[in-house]
Amino acid sequence: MAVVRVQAEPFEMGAEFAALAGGRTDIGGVGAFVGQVRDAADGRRIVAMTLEHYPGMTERAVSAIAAEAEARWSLLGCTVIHRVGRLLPGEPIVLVLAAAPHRAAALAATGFLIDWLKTRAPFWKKEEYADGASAWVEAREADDAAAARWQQLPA
Amino acid sequence: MAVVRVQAEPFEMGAEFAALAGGRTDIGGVGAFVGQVRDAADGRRIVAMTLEHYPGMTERAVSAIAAEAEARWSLLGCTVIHRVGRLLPGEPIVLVLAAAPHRAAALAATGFLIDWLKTRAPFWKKEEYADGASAWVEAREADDAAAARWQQLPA
Amino acid sequence: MTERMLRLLYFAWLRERVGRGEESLALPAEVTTVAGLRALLAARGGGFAALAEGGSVRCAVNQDLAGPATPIGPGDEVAFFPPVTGG
Amino acid sequence: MTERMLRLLYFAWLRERVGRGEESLALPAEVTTVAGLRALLAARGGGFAALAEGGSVRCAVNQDLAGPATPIGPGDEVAFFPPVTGG
Repeated sequence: MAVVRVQAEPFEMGAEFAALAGGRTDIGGVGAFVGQVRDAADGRRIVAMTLEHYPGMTERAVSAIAAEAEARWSLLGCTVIHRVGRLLPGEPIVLVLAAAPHRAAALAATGFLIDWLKTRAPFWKKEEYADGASAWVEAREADDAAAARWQQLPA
Repeated sequence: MAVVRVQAEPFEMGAEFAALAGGRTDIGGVGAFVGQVRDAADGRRIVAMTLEHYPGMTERAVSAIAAEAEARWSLLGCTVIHRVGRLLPGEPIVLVLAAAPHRAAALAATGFLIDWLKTRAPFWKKEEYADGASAWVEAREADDAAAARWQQLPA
Repeated sequence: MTERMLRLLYFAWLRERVGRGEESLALPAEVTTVAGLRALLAARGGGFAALAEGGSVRCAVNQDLAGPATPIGPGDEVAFFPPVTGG
Repeated sequence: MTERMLRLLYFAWLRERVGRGEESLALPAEVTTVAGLRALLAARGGGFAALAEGGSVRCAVNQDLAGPATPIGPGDEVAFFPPVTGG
């Protein structure tokens, strides 16, 4: 069963890694991804990022994505933690961990999880700029293309 | 500059992640991979794994691989830690971290680093089995194929 | 006649444009699908025009993504929102 | 005549088969490449036969991977080892 959490609080990479894989003798490889708030986008200085979500649906959607990854790659476990609320540059937004007997599955599942999270889970980002303005981040075609890669069966 | 270490001691995923990416406002994504000792291979029970290496050349080879990754994907930093000596099932063997402005580069560089480490860095694994026998792990064609993917220019 | 009540939710810039995060709606008998509900709401004009079929706004019925033909009925929770941008 | 000394290193199963991790070798004048050195060592027979050109054993000269034509000379560190299996 995947560990799925949607929370305002920061997460600890080391603790989550240990909870998933620490000392487990059946796991050969763990893939991971952490997304962080950057201080600039498209040349504008960002002072904060607010993540809105759809409580209830979010956990459902993320759990469904994690279950899909576990089934596709026969994972030995995975963890998805996504933060919500107002975050500052340098703060972590999202953590994905995927554990498998071998590295190919662990790394592929990690890419799948973050690509699908970005296109199928109900989160929305709003950026605040140094000049006091703010704007909702627009969905990127590159994210849709990345997610579409996984429509095919895994290699 | 990449952080490269070859050591007998365990590493701490959380501490290495924080040292690379903690609070950095230019990093948008960090990819990671950890390899662990499994307790079985090809149906044989493994009680320990010993990693031999070529002191001097190892650090050179790993640093060259890390520099290649940093150049190919314009990384904002990467960390490669590879353990040597006798390890027990469940212990971590190798850690790779790759930080970039965006996730695609971070994840691709992570895959590249572990694939090239497995085929270009002078480490050799010897497995000890439950029946007292031991054997050197043979190089796998699948690892060569995985490494060969990266001969092409990155997407 | 019993009122057929729906719970509507709006998120992100759509929430800001329609000036509310949620509302209760008495569903007219002839509205039975997401497409029908979109037309009903878009006809309000203003920020609601973004709900018209063919725009970028997505819909979920009872927390599952829904297409134009997805049926809706009394007690359903129907959410409208822009394309997602998390991760 | 000055002796032309090489430092030789062996790793993993090759180290076990040749029964040593390293040795010093006085290089004959006619041996100037990795291919020549492989032939010289393989001719010792026993575990050294694995060093013959065309086998799986790899070579590094002064800690860089080397092919058959790579030149070798006095003072070089030449290592032989099986395909790597780390990671």
